[in-house]
Amino acid sequence: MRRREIISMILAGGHGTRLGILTKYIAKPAVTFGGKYRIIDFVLSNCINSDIDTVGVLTQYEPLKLNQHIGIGIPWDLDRKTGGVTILPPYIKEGMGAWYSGTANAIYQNIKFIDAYNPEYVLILSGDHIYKMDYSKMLEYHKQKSADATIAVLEVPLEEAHHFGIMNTGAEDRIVEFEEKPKEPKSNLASMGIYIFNWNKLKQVLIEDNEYNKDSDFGKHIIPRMINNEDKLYAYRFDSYWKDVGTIESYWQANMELIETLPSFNLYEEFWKFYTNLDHQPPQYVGEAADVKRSIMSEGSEVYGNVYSSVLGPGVIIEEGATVRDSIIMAGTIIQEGCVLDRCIVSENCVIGKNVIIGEGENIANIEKPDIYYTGISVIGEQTIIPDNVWIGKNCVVFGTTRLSDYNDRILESGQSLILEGVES
Amino acid sequence: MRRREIISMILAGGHGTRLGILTKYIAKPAVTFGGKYRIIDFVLSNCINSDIDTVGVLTQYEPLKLNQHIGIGIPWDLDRKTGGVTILPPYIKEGMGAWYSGTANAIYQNIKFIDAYNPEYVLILSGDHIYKMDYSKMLEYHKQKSADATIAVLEVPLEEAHHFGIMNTGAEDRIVEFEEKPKEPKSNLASMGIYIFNWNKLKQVLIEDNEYNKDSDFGKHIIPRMINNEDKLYAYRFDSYWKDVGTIESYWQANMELIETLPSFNLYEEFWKFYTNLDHQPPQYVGEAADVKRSIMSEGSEVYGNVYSSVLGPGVIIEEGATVRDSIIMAGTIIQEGCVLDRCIVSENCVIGKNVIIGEGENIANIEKPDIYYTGISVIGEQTIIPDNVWIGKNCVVFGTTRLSDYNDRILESGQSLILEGVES
Amino acid sequence: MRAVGIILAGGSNENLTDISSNRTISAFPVGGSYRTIDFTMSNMTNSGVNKVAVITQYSSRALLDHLSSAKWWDLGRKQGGLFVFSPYITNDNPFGYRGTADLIYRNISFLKRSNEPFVIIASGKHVYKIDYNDVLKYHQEKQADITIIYKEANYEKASNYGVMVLDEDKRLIEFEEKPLEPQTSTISLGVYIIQRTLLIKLLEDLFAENRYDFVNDIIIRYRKKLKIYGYPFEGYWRSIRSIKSLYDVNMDFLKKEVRDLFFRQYPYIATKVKDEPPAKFNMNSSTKNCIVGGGSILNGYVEDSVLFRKVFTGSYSFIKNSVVMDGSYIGNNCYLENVILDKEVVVSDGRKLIGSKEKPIFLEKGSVI
Amino acid sequence: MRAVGIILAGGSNENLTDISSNRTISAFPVGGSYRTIDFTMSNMTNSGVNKVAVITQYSSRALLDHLSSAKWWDLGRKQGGLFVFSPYITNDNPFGYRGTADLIYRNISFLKRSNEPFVIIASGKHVYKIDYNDVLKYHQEKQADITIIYKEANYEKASNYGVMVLDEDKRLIEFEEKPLEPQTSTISLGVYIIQRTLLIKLLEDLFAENRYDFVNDIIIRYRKKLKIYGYPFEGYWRSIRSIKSLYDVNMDFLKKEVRDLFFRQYPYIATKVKDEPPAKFNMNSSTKNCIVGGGSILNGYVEDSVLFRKVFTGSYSFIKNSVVMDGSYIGNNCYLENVILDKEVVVSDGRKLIGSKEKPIFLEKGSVI
Repeated sequence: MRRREIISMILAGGHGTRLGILTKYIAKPAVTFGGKYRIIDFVLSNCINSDIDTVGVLTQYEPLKLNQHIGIGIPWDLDRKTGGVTILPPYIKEGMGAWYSGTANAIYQNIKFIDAYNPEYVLILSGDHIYKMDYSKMLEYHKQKSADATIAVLEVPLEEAHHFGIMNTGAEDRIVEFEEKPKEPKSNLASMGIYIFNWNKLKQVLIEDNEYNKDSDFGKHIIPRMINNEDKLYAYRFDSYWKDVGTIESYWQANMELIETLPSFNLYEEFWKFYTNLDHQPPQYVGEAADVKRSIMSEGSEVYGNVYSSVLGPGVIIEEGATVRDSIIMAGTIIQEGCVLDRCIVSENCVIGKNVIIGEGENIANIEKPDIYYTGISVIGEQTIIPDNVWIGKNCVVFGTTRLSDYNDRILESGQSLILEGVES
Repeated sequence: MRRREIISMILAGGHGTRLGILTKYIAKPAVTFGGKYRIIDFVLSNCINSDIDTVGVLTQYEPLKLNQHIGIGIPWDLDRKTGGVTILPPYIKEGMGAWYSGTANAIYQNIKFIDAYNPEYVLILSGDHIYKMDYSKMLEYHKQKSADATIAVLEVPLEEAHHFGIMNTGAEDRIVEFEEKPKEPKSNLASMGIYIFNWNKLKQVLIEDNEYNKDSDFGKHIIPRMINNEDKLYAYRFDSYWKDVGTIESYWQANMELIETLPSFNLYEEFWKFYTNLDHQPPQYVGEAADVKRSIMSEGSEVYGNVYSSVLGPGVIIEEGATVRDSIIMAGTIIQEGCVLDRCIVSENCVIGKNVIIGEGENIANIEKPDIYYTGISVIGEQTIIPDNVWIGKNCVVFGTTRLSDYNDRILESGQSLILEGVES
Repeated sequence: MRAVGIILAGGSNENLTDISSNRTISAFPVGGSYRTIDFTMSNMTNSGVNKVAVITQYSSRALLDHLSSAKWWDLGRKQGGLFVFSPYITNDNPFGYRGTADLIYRNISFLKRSNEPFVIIASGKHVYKIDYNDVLKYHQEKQADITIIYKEANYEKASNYGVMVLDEDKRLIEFEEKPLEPQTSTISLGVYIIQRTLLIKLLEDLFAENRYDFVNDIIIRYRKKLKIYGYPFEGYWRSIRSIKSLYDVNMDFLKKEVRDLFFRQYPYIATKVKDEPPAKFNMNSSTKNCIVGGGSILNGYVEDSVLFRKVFTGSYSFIKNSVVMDGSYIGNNCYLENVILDKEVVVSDGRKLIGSKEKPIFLEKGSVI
Repeated sequence: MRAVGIILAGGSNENLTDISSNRTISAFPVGGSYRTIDFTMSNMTNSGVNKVAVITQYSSRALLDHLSSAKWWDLGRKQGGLFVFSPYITNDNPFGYRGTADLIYRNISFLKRSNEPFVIIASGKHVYKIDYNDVLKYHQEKQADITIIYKEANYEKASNYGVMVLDEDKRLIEFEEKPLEPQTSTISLGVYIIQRTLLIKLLEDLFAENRYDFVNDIIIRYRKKLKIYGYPFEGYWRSIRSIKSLYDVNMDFLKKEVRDLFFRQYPYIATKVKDEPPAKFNMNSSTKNCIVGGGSILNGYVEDSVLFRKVFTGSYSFIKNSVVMDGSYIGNNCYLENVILDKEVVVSDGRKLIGSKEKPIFLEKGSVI
């Protein structure tokens, strides 16, 4: 097998519970973003754009959609005879099975996979983040510093630093201390969860740490252990767009940023393309009576109504007389005649019946999950059907093949949830 | 996604414990066979030769080698944009993880995967068997019979029928009863573990059975349930070569059959090729002083010594003055000068030191595992190193980087085991 | 599918009659996202044909680029699923183009090495959707030697095509290529099904007699000797032969029934993936009855037009009844009506271009005005 | 790797001098499992070059078949990693072969569309192993315009090659193609590294002056104007030009050091996978100092020979000092010495063929005797 200088391991196993119904049946990295993409497309594209052609994707939670999406890696030019992209779920070893119990534990369980490529460096990434980064420059920095590990960091406002893992650095940005969500942060350098390690060093630390921590985690265990060992860890400063779309609000916000005339995250740059798996790609159509402004439309979507400040996924249909505003409509969803949607997220393959109104009313936080749905956004889960003439308020969640009888007098008040179980496929 | 008429699901999760050290770190379907192949190559090749281009491989036990071997499916022309080969390990659904607990349970857990192709028929195969079969003919038979399920059967000698799952059939080979290893068999039609089901029917039965049997198995639960439901099940008679290489002796025997002048299982037929993943494929070389008779040699193997009635894997080297007889030497192993090997299985990437003798002495069954090693065959596990001038008897097992000090006076008596743990890679 | 496919993607007589472009018709953009050849390629693969030879006479670089990876049609096989044959020169074969049959004859080893019993021969310049399995079934039911797909056309248009006279059983009686006075309005679509071994034999016989044309030397010459049948096709079908027909076919995609046929009804048309981001409609843009390809950024007004991928329109520009191909840039305050911009055309600020529906203005690839 | 590769896989002067075969040398079998071009292809991909153009003049079907899938060299990319350019005819370019530089010039768009700063130009008829990264590093250290890989040869042989005179710094002073009286024994291996933009400029200048030959019109003509350096290569290197050299190169693989270099030392030579089962040695066979390819079945005696894949030898047949290519069949009681059987030759029972080492008997592909 051909040796690789560097291979990349993407942690894509997270459940993403703060995304509520959006991650009910799919892993967070597989959630769509920006119309036609899925969240993991951004790191996968960063890898191939940085000339890294060997990528492991560590999954364990609802990986079906992720597997289908990645396939054999054709969209990212990662379909290779050796290397390319490999999905790495947990497995049974010598009669004993083990789920991944922590970020570092997931890498620990795949030591053999990495060893097969005998790489000098390993790049650890998270499958949850939206950004553009040339990892080859970070690798250059890592080599220049003769580092054992290099961690990408973002300067955050000091008053927000307590939300992050903070790197305290000494001379030449050498990391001297790591604090997870410190109450009194000493620095504003937040870890982006992007690490380059010398593989031999990391392997040794992983084996060592596994003796003590069965749920070994990079932030909690590996980095502190290495600092303690006086290994050479450096911070690599990054100062461009980077988003962890971890909540409903931040997910919605990041999508909305794409429709600005000059977006802070630009998808349209020829020299740093993002790739995705989209088989069928007819063009977009805008009808005779349509009005589309400040919006982006993906392949095969058709608008016959009004769309303002919204993001439409592939194959979406907005029928005549419908109005969609400040919303995200995902792949394959149909919004029928006369609907009015305001600040909504409608997942894939839904059908919203005629004259349905969603997102009007008082801003009452969701009663069951007030920590998830409270910023006024109503969320419709995938493959949901909503009957004609229904009125749905703010911070609502709807999921399943709903019928008129599921609604109280055709109304779902703000903050209410309507989740029908057992309608998986 | 393009709809498929039939897709195939290969059960490749078995541990294969009766193959002893051969399956210590690799799943049984990944064990090499016939020199250059791995056991799963035979069903994978049967699939593509039968024009089935969508295959799921269900794994859970030590799948690393299997994953590496299958890769993106290039050798079998199964690298497709849609369809092709997909590895299907267990995964976490809605916060709950579940290993595959039975053959049917494994399919049950992958209903969504199958549904995505919306197939009319599903072919269930085992990844453990060696045979040539045109599944398209079996499908034709299944359609002709308008069956709900068709099960391939082999006529076995009645006196051996009690080792098998036996199908009792009525008119036109309709299955009326299934008995697992019956003490008093009523028929000699043994199930080969090859099933075609109408997918809609199977899906319904799987969901039903899951209510009662969390370890749902085709033979134990699904087939009896369907017979009970008066579904139409038919036996499809197969009368060609078929082997379950489940034990050390049957594995050795099946390999030896390949070297006959007219083997009962013929690898050399142009119209039914077997495919495998072999990257590096230089030709074989036979040296000046060598003697090779009644043997097969795989790509890149070199013989400078004597090889009689043996099977050599890719890259094997038999040095000058060494004699190998009635043995299987797997990929990458080196047999140094002056060795004498008789009825041995030497796994991949071993180094057998100079003048080592293996397989002489009394036929004493292995003391620790007499049910596995008792037919005189000694087995050397993968990546094992044996020092110079050692003498090893019959029914021995050796594994690990052994040193002279591990042997008692340079000798490992017949029936002894020498297994050094913790030398994984 | 028990057939291999041959797509004739451009002979010397197959350039657009009214422009001097080196690009073969098969490579021309159609319907906002596709190239002409995608329709026949997808018809083949959607019918389960998994070995296709594309034979080109003038091997335009655009076509070769488009076919440079077989992945998009899922024809990437170990031993090749998509074969692109350009003419080549050997000592035995120093000739240029001599006819459609000659093109196939030169690649006869492709046919000889196949096992499939049938061959589907089609053109790369047609826009339609068909399941060739239906035609093959018909071919076998009729026990035909050759089956030709035909369509009833307007009588006036028939003289541009091969015109067929069929008997009651749909067996071919007469065939005339571009007749001055057509006997019928039954036109051949230039798509044939034929037994592989019969085709090999016919080609070898032809070559021995120095004959090279498929229509004249096989269909017409053998019309009585062989059992040639017609298979009626009734759906949407267009052949691209001129700037006008290129314009008209593109405009057809503004009709819902055409879009639904190709974009929404399974099976779909596959094409080379371009990885463009979503189309972007900025604040002051206005778009009515338009196709807009991925990666486009719109600031102006567009009506009744087909915009391909990565088109940019500036503020206060007005585009109507036009076809704008990939990567074209239209500045501010422009006015375009009944215009075709080929790929990567730049229209500077303030330009005005007005053609007619009958004679749209055509700007060649890369023009800057 | 910051370079694209161009492999010249056969011009009109590149057929084996002593047989009338249509196959280009690049497609000839070497070493039991490979085709000649595999060595240069693998050198490219093993050096990290991931965009390679193979340019053929006479596009032999064997070569096209061999390259029909880019998978074996892991060059299958979305937008193409392996490009095979055969000559094609356009209105602008009705010519046949005019020279090596012309071959490249005709495909100049490949160079123009690339971003890599360097180009490696190599021949498809050489057998050797090299890491082009070392050459590229040297090229940059010397700040060379062009670097030519060279080797010290036997003085007698030098007159068959391009002979170079280098100064102390290894800069090229003189270059003579196949000189009658070579000034040195420093021979060019016909492998060049050059800046991509410089190559484009040189080719365009040449074409404007109706010049078409890489060696005469670039290397020799510009030897003073450009900084051209030599890079010394010291390993095993052979060029296949005749039946005799084809025979000799194959026989070289019976030497342990040659086998070890290509078969055992990383990185390996890749080739199209053939999926043959293991070689089978039956009861009464005897094999001494032989290469035997997969799928072969041996019943007879073989000594000091190279047998490719799927060779069958009958009982009591004796083969010595011979090269037997893929799929050949040798019956019972035959005697072959100093013979080359091309692919799929059938030798009937009892035949006797004896050539000499200097002039081995050559039987063309598919012969039956």
